[in-house]
Amino acid sequence: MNILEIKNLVKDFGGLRAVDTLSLSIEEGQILGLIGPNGAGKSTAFNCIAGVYPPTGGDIYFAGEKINRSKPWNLCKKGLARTFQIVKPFSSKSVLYNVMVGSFVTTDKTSVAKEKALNVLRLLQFEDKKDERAGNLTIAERKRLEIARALATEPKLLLFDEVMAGLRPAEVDEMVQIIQNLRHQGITIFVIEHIMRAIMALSDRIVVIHFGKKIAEGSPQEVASDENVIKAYLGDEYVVS
Amino acid sequence: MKTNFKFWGKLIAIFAIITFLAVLPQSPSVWATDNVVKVGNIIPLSGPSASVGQQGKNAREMAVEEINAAGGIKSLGGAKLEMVYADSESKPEKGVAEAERFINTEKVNVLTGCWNSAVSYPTSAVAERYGIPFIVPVSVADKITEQGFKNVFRIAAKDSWWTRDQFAFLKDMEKEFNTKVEKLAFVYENGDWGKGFAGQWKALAEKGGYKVVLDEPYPSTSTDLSPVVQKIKRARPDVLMLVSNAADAILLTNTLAEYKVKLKAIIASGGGHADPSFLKAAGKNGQYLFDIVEWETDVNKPGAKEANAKYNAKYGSNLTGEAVDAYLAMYVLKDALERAGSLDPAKIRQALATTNLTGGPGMIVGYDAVEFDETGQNKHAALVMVQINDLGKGLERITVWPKSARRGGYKPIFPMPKK
Amino acid sequence: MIYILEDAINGVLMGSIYGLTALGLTLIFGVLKVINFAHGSLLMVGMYAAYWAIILTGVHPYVALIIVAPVMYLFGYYLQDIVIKPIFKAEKDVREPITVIIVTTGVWYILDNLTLLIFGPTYRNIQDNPLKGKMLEIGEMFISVPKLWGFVTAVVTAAAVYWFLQKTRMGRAIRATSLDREAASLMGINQFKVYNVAFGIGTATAGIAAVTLVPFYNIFPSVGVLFDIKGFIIVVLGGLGSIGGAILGGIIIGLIESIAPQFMTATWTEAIVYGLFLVVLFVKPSGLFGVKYDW
Amino acid sequence: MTRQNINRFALILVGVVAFGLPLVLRSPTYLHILILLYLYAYLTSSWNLVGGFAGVLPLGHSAFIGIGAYASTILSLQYGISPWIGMIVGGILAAIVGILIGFPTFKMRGAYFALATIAFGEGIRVMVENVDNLGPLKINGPRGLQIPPTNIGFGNYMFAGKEPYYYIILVMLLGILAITYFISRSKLGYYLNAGGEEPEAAMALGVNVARAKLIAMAMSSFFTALAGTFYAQFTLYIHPKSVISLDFSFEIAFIALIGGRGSIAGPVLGALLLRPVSDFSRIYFGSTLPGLHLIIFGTVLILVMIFQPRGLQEPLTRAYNRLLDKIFGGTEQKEITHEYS
Repeated sequence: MNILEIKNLVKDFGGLRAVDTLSLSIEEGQILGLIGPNGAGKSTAFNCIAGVYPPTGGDIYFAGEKINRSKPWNLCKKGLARTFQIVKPFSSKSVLYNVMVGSFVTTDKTSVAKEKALNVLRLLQFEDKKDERAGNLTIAERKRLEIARALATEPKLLLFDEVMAGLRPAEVDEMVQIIQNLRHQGITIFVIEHIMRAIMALSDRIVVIHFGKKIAEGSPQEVASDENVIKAYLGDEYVVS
Repeated sequence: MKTNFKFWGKLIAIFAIITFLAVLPQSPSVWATDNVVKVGNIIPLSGPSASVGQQGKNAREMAVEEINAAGGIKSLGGAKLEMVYADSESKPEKGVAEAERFINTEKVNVLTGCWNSAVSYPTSAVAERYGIPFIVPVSVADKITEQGFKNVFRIAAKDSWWTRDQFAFLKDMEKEFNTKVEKLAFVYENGDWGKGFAGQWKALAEKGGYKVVLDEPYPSTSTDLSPVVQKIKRARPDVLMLVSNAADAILLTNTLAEYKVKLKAIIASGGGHADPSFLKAAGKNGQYLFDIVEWETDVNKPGAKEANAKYNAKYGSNLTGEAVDAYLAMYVLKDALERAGSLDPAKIRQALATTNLTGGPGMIVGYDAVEFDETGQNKHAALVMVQINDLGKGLERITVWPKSARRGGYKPIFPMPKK
Repeated sequence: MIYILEDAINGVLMGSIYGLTALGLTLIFGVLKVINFAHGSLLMVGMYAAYWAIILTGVHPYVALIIVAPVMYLFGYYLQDIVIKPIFKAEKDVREPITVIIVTTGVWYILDNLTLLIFGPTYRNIQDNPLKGKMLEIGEMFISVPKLWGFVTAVVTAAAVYWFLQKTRMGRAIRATSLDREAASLMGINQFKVYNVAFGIGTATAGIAAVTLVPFYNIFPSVGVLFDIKGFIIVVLGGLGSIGGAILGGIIIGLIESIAPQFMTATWTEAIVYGLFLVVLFVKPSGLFGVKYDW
Repeated sequence: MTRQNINRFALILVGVVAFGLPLVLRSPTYLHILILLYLYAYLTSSWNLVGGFAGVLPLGHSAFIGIGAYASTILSLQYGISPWIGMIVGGILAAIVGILIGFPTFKMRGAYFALATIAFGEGIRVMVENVDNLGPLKINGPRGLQIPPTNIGFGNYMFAGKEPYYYIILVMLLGILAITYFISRSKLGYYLNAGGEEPEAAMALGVNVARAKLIAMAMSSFFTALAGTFYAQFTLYIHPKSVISLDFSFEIAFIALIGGRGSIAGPVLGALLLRPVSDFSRIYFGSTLPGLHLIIFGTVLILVMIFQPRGLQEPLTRAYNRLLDKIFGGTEQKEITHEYS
């Protein structure tokens, strides 16, 4: 069953078309990677799915339900969680506080929320930092906090928006490990990533978009050898980071 | 779950400090001796009414210096009057707080104040509750003495008398100069004071058979009054009646002159028009304006000229009606204390209630006696009308009404000549 | 009809002066991202400066600009440097530090009451000045000459500030800082120096506005408060940060104040102004003219 | 005795002192000052529900004081309804107005929100000043309403002495502190803090930020209005310029900011510092050097903001902890500040 299905998604900003008739779907339990050169419309597509922008055209289905104009908080309650490319921690609060905000989605009780948050932190091996002020964390830790918060909402589908950008290679490996663990928990993951090495290792399937349009789809190997993709990245002199 | 108790810890510190602060000043802050009568004065010393508050303070100071220099209160063994002042900032709650403090902490024997009617109401209620006599030199709203209080004594006239006299004056002028006045315009600050006057004007105008062509409140915080002046001009009234605070009185007068508004007369209601700044800041534009006041420097009373000269030398401006009321209030108090011969508030109250002051240095007002009716209102308080004019020595305020009080040889200018 | 025209002219003239009083507010907001609650007090200080400059030297009120504008510039420059800068340093990771609002309010209390202590509560104006009470009479119509001067000054000042921001090196630095504080400081612009200058210019325009008011207005310690809230409303109507918008916003307020009282009591115009203000905030928070920054 | 115990013990002590104070403190003046202090602490705590938690700067809260004061006063003067009931009516009315005004304003950012609330407060004042009668209700425009001090009795919310007022406002203050305490540890508190700090992130985590803020606004305006009734019954006179004034709104916000907004103790601390500064400087300098007390007030504001931009509760907490460290040799683990402190 497809947990997420996008049909002919269009998003215009003024006269500019950021996403152009994009269709894709994710099966439950899969990891789907979305790649494309800078400005290809990846984040815009993400934001449409997460309810930040209303789509100009097309339909989005989540677990069979149409969610075109749902608000972000309602989507979150339905089981769709996301992280932000530019991390947005609640800086003045502790790590545990940050995560508890997420775990309140499934409970109204503070004590329960706290238990759940601690479980998530344990899962991410982040428990030792639970009392640290979020504003004092390193970049890698903040990325991990983003994931922890999203995870605390007990999602069925997680949208990861460049959770590895800015990390050192060792940290990237660690993050790949974390994401794979999550998949073993049964969570479906949709990930935007710039770091090719990571996304190739992670994804079951990869969708490539360019100027808002899908130009390729398939297994990592298929995509890597696709002519259009190579052209999009290299031919147009885009640098792969 | 381990609760965070730090918050509670903080609370402790807080309440500890409260206790400390509250208990600390319990020790007597002033050395109360038997030979002192403490007078608490609540007046606006900062904020929008600071100017008038300062005059009231000056006048009180002058009177008290005189009284003390002359041997204080003889029936109390030469007790001196000791003044304490508080700034109300023109805010009722501050006035109430200060009254409480004066009565309970400073242990004052008498209270005076508060100029702003809005401050005087709730403050007089405090005085009433504690049974402390409360002398109101000036706060015009009728209801201050109509609350059924036993301890409130007002020296100045109340607003229904002010408006009554303004209309009586107008009628007399019409007769004296054989000029018909038909159309009136009322323009007043949108506050307790202005609204109170306007309400009574309306009734009086109806009774007097005048036509009201404009009834316009304006916010006293206006930065531009030319729209209001335009309205006056277009309504073509014969006589314009005003209630204004200082800044707007000046602005209004200047703007009226700029737009060459033709009027037979302008009748103002003291306040801003009586402020010492007014003559200086309005200058020639204020000429021929009529104003109602309780007192004027040219009043024909022994001691008045000397008192004014002394005041002017001391504080750099002439005595105003408000200041004279404050000055007189101190002498009324002195008289009552002499007769009471005691600091017991009930005795002082009793003495005040039976006041019949007809002479002495304080009686520089235009009327002949101070005597309070059962509401605490000074029965004899009377008002005079003055005209601003230049008799060759610069602009001055000249008493013109009632005719008996008119400055010798002066003939009022009515209607106003075209400038 | 002639009445409406007359009122409209007065509204435009007075409104442009309101706009001029708010010009510094909008400039300071544009750069520092802070509402300066002390702006009315700065206007008041400017009025006292102008008053004394004119009284002591006996010059034409507008000649006093030569003294008042630079003095006010320095006053604003050092006020920002000494009092406000430390807060920015303490709160450098906050985008729009609310604490600065409190500090400017503190400055407002101090300036107003210091003036009360020094000069007393007296109301002053300048009796012998060539502009006082001058009116242009065109048929039945009256137009105030000092307000006309104020109008011209407002337009010239706004244009001059605009030119300064567009054409000078410092002006460009100010613009860069207002668009992106971090980027500007990366490019070697001293953020705090820019703040000082912007605050100085904002204060100088308050001084210029003070000079336009002095020929026909009263001077007293709490006069600034009367213009304070008006200023807030004007800058929001015109778009916070927009220089042309400040003048236009001022004119709108001036027109309402001038025309509306002919149809209702003057006290209701205040209500209309607040109503319009709230509507604009709700419907079009970027201001009536939709330009966030026009410089 | 452990540190927790001493905190608990001290808390009880504070309670005993607060409730016992009127028995020791015979001077009504100081009771009066304390009542006003508690009133401001209460108002600021109510304000804090929006201004502290939700991360915005409302500067028009005196409008709600006005709504509460006018509602209960009109009902009791004209219809003889007990102010206790009027107080609830006023509170509900204020909550409705709060929601109506919050609906559009919460979309705004920082400066705009502050300006919008100023305009709202001033707008309400202008309306009240311009209206003498609202239908059958006598508002009396700028002249205000006076409550005759004749019907003394609990049911009439009117007392001869200060002590009953003292206990009423003390209970109200403790009530709002307890409510703040529980909210801060509840889902709503977490949601408000999150939404105030990073609205986008909060929304993605399932927080309906606007709704949370509206709930907070409704509560804040409700509780603020209750204090309006208290104010009216305490001073027995209300008029637009004193009840619905910008000064009032500003002072509430300043107390919170000086004390430390978004904290439970902050408003109390702020009131404790600023009220005496303003009261005592007015008492000692108000008559000799007019305006000096406001200069002092302004200077205190500036100094606190420069040296403690987060408010005074942070350094005081630290000092308190250090004191306890000294007493207990610092053996116990440092308290953790992840919770709402």
